[in-house]
Amino acid sequence: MLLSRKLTDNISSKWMVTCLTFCLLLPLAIGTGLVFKSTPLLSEHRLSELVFSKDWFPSDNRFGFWSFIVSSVWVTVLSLIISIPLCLLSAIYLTQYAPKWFLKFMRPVIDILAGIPSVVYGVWGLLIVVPLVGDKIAPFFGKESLGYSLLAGAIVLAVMSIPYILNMLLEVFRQMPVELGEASLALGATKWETIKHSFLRKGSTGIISAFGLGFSKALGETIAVLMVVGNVVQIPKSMFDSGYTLPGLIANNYGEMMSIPSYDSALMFGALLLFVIIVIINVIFRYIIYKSEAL
Amino acid sequence: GCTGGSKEEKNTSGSGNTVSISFSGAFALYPLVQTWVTEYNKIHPEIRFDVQAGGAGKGLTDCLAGAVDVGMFSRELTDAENEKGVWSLSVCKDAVLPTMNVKNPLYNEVQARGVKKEEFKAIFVDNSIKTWQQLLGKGAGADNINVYTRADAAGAADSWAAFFGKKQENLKGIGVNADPGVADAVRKDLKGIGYNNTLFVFDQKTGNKLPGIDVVPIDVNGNGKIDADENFYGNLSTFLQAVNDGKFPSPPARNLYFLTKGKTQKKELLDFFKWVLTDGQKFVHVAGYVPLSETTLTEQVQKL
Amino acid sequence: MMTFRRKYEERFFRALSFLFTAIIVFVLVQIIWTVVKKGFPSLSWQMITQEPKGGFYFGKDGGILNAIAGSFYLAVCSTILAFVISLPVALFMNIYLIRYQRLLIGIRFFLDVLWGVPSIVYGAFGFTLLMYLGYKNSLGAGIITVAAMITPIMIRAMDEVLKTIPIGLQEASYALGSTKTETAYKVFFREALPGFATAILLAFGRGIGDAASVLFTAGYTDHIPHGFSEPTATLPLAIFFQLSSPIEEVQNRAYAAAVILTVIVLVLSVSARLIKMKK
Amino acid sequence: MSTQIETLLKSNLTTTVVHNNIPVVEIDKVNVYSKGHHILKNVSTIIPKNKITVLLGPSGCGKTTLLKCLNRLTDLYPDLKVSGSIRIDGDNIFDAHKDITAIRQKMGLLLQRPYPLPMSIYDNIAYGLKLKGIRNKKIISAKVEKHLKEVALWDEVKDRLKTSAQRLSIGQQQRLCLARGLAVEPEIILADEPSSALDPISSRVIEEEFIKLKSGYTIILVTHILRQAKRLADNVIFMYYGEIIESGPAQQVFENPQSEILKEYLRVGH
Amino acid sequence: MSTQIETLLKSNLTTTVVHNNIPVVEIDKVNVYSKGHHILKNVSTIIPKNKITVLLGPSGCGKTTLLKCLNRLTDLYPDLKVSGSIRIDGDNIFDAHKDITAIRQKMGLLLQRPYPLPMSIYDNIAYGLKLKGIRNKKIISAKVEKHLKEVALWDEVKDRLKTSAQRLSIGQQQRLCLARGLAVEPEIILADEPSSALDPISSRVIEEEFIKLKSGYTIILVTHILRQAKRLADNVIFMYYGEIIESGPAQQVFENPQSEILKEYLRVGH
Ligand SMILES: Nc1ncnc2c1ncn2[C@@H]1O[C@H](COP(=O)(O)OP(=O)(O)OP(=O)(O)O)[C@@H](O)[C@H]1O
Ligand SMILES: Nc1ncnc2c1ncn2[C@@H]1O[C@H](COP(=O)(O)OP(=O)(O)OP(=O)(O)O)[C@@H](O)[C@H]1O
Ligand SMILES: [Mg+2]
Ligand SMILES: [Mg+2]
Ligand SMILES: O=P([O-])([O-])[O-]
Repeated sequence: MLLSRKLTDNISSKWMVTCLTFCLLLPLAIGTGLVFKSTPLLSEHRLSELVFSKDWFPSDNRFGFWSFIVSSVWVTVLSLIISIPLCLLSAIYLTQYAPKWFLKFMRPVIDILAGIPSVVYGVWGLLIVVPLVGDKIAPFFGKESLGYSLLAGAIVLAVMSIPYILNMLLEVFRQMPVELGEASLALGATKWETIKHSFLRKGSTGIISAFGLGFSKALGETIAVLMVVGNVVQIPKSMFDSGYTLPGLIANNYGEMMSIPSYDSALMFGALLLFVIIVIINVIFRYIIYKSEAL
Repeated sequence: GCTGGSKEEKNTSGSGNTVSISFSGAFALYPLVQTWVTEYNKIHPEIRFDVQAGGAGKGLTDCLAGAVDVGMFSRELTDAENEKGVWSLSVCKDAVLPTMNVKNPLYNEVQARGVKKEEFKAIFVDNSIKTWQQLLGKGAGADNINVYTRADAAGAADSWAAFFGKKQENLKGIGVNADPGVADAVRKDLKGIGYNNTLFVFDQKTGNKLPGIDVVPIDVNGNGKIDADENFYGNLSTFLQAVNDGKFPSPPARNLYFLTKGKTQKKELLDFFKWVLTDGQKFVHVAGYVPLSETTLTEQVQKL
Repeated sequence: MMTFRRKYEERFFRALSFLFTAIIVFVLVQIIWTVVKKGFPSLSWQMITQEPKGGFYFGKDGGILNAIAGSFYLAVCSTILAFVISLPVALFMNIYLIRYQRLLIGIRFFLDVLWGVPSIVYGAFGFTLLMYLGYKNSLGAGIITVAAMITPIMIRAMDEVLKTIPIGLQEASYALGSTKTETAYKVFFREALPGFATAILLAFGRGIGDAASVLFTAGYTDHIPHGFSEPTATLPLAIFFQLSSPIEEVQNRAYAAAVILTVIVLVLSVSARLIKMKK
Repeated sequence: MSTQIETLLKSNLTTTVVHNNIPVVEIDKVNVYSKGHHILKNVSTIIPKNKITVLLGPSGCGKTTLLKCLNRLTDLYPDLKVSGSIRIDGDNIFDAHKDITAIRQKMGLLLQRPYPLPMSIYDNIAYGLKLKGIRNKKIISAKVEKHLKEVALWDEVKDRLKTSAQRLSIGQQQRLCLARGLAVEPEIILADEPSSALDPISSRVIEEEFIKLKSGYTIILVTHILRQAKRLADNVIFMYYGEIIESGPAQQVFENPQSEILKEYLRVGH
Repeated sequence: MSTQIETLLKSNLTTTVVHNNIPVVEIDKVNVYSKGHHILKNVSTIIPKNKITVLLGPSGCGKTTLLKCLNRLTDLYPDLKVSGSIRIDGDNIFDAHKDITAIRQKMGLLLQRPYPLPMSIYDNIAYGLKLKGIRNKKIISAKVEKHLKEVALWDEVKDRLKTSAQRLSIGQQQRLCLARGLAVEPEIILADEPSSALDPISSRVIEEEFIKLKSGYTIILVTHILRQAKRLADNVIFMYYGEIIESGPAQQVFENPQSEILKEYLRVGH
């Protein structure tokens, strides 16, 4: 073998390992950093009190994160309930049923939406979604709402995560080997049956990870949500109530962290909570993926 | 006290390099600082200013972290903050105003009657007044008062809470992002009530009130109606005059500050501060703020 | 023969998927339309060719060239940086580690966690690091933060693409005596190229559109940065600040800035796809 | 309709199928192009019912493409342009409004490159059964066993029915796909080199299966093994560079080849 | 080393390779497991230099797995556990620190299922040449043409060399992959059913190619076509359910089969 080829192989694999190590160390570094930063708070308060109390009075040194956790989970889950069926079925439509030009037209549109800053989504939410929820959807369910609500946040979030989830799903379906389609269709399966039994199965890991990533993205999204969700520290009772998400808490108060003792530590603890939720969710999704791959 | 600045000056003037000064902080100060730096650049083109808004708190954090030279700040410093070694310079005043929707069916009643400080507290902090009926008595409808507050940590919110001796975290209501957010929310909600920085209530160019919202007059003397000398909300200049004269309570009127991490040694910066307190004050009024009184000004100049 | 149920199941899902696509298209087009409608009247040549002049923030002369250039530098540099890290990692996972499925599960887990870390946390983390190292807000700091944020996005998107490449292709390449590197860059890279374009665009979009991470690290300025150590303006922040202005003209300019951002992304997206088609 | 066939038969000189066979598939002037490349050139022929028609021809001559046309799998390739008509029991399958799924279920195509679906071995076969509406678990189990035995795969896989089908050896995959295709019981079987990856013993099992099936089904078989063709064929179609060169009853074609190329083909393949 | 071989030869009763052949590949007690499934059972044999060794056996008996072991492609499958040793020119390829790429370049494996690389037809062949360090465009062009002609594919593709190889017919893909594999000029050629998708005429071209190559190369060939085996084989190895049942010089194995199963195999395959 040529020496130069060997050398290239050697250098390139070293570089690969370096990059990988770096990527693996980063979450560890972030995690440790956050734990380190929140130790002052943890040494003053009991963990269970921080997580499960709903009293939030930083100046009185009372930090209860429960309302934020509940709101965050509400908004995220609601947004996924909206975006999962939308994205999955439209990815199917675009790749399997729609004419080619339509998919071609959609791709730049999706790219644009991935590039629009979240502030703009927030403004769109204020202009369209908040009144829609307040004036149409809430009365339809017999509820009263000002529109600044978990549902409004969830709708905005769902729309924001569409470009990410949809793009990944399109890629999953695009990579499906033609032969797989041929094999199933040749048996007399309808197109939908082919999709349902073969494509969804073959692409299951990709699809599940797209949703896992969508979940993370929704959970961590900050500015757009805080513009429409009402930011009231309370345990929401329905999706028409206002809520206050963890990222919103950090973004809104990050600047204030020097002014109240333990506040910076509390905000970092909020970030840590987010981080932990994301880790837990990913463990769950990884487990599902592992199970579905293990066939 | 310009010791140590001379060395830096030599460096910069010798090589003909520009000096850069960066700001970060309160939205309330952002437009005024923009005006100041543009005006100042006309006489000192060698200085490069970078100005960034982000809320009062961010200004403090950035400045303490050394990420910027100057923090723009729009409320009083707390003890905890003072302990961190911030040096502050007050540069002008403005005020936070309670607001309501002009199309509110009870608009005239509210304007004639005004709202007392305790009543505001009951609405914004204690949540003991929940409906317009509870506020105005029998004749009014039983509709809820929809309270809007700032979601982001803001000088405006803190100054409004300081009116009742409280903090931003004690304010109830739907949290909305940034000043225009609160203004828009009230503008859209007939039964809404909120508070805003001066420039989001009055049009800076015409001096008239911006469409859709109006001030909820404060019944300062608590006699149950708005007297002639309590009614200074007609236009921007009468209002600014009232703030200047102390007729409008403080807080919610407040000082706006420049912060540095310890007293700065940078000569160019000190020069700029001096200009702000002297020649720069003439732009304050134009931009919709209240200039500092003569005595405060001399006090501040002496700090430099 | 086809049973009744099968036939109608097919029709039902076809119709449903069409309906859902229509909803998505409607919402997407509406957002773009809202932005364009509000921003277009304020759009002018001046806006994209000039830096802000005195009074720009009160509705007078000037433009947002500072933010356009800043965003462009920031997004391009961080995308390149992220690509240089992502490509080897994604290829490494799917070629070198193919035998170690358990390890891969672990790595993907780490990457997913990284993906999920909110940009605000990246911003805060970057800021803390910056403080610790004693640097000021600057283009360089912004680039590093944004690159760290978009790298996992890119790797995971690339990984999804590479995972679907049949093992037979890898066998075929080795059977010819290719090294792993050659298999990676000559065979896998080619096969996955269209998918990579999407991954890069996705990451670029996130990089150019994210405000939370640059808010803490890149600073803001009315000038075009001339080096990595200078602060830089970015479009999302320009939009954010202008939206916070009391003056309506200035708020409308925020939409105009959003239109400009939209056009930049559109141009990139279309040209990337054109290049891909030529191939 | 019968007059139509009559004219068709006359119009096409090479089509000399024995008349007492009822045609089920009538292929009329089918052309397939791909970006200027003419893959099928004016192909017309008739496939008779309950017979085995063997499609012969050198590699790359268009056999697979023709079978894919019959099943309209050509739809999956955007750059293939197809013209002409193919009638199955009188229905033109290229009619835009035809229910293509029903047609495909009638015509089972056994692909040349076996492609197990991404499921277990068991489910690969159960899949086709479920498509036919069979839900009863017991019946499915029984049928899976039956069909796996038919293709002589049962013994090799019976203790790992629930493992992924994509781990099988190529020959095993081929037999699995065959079993899967037969499980849906199509009326017309299009088999594209169904024993190319099989050893002689397994091949024989498959051949016998085809002979058994003949009475109930119509079979089109592509094969490169001349001996197999001779053992199975009732009719033979010989293709060359996208054209049908010769066709007719097996005996006639094998014993009396007209064209030079077919003669050479028969000589070498022997 | 020769004593080592001597003992090996004695230790393994089934290995009766003619002594005057120099062995290049010595396979010693190779076992392959996959989750409890024993795929290769204690396989030991010797492949002599400059001969064609034909590997026979029913589908699923482990032929492909054995070839993949020789090339260490088993590394790609996490659930395969391989033990034993394979020596090529004396080097054990399972040594952890062996440069596997160099070994693979020495041993060209022609896969059973042809996989064109995602490039044009031309580049598929040029790829292998470039790996060998050939940079000169003219030489590459000439070699591409030469190798495509060797596998009788040149005429069919010469006017679309720059189009994607993945659009070729299966038989064309198989020939392309063959040409690609030969272009790297490995010392040992492992050919896994290289003509399974080919018509008799193309098959013959390939066979002649192998015979030509024999003098310079060592060839291991898997085939299901008994006539082809007889035409080509110098030595024969017969496998059954993961074991080597019989092996030896072609004549001896074909004319004097010992085991019942091989007798049956030869009878049916005829
Ligand atoms: N990666 C794998 N995991 C599990 N089992 C495998 C794997 N590869 C092959 N097998 C099993 O090992 C046995 C031998 O497979 P192999 O592919 O070697 O057969 P073969 O002799 O090449 O057959 P064919 O002639 O059909 O190609 C088969 O039973 C197959 O199912
Ligand atoms: N999708 C396609 N796009 C372009 N050309 C194609 C396509 N499919 C097939 N071809 C070309 O059409 C010709 C016929 O291909 P086909 O697969 O029908 O051959 P075949 O007779 O089945 O050969 P084999 O015996 O090798 O499988 C070949 O030259 C092939 O390259
Ligand atoms: Mg074919
Ligand atoms: Mg095999
Ligand atoms: O000036 P503020 O943005 O802090 O209200």
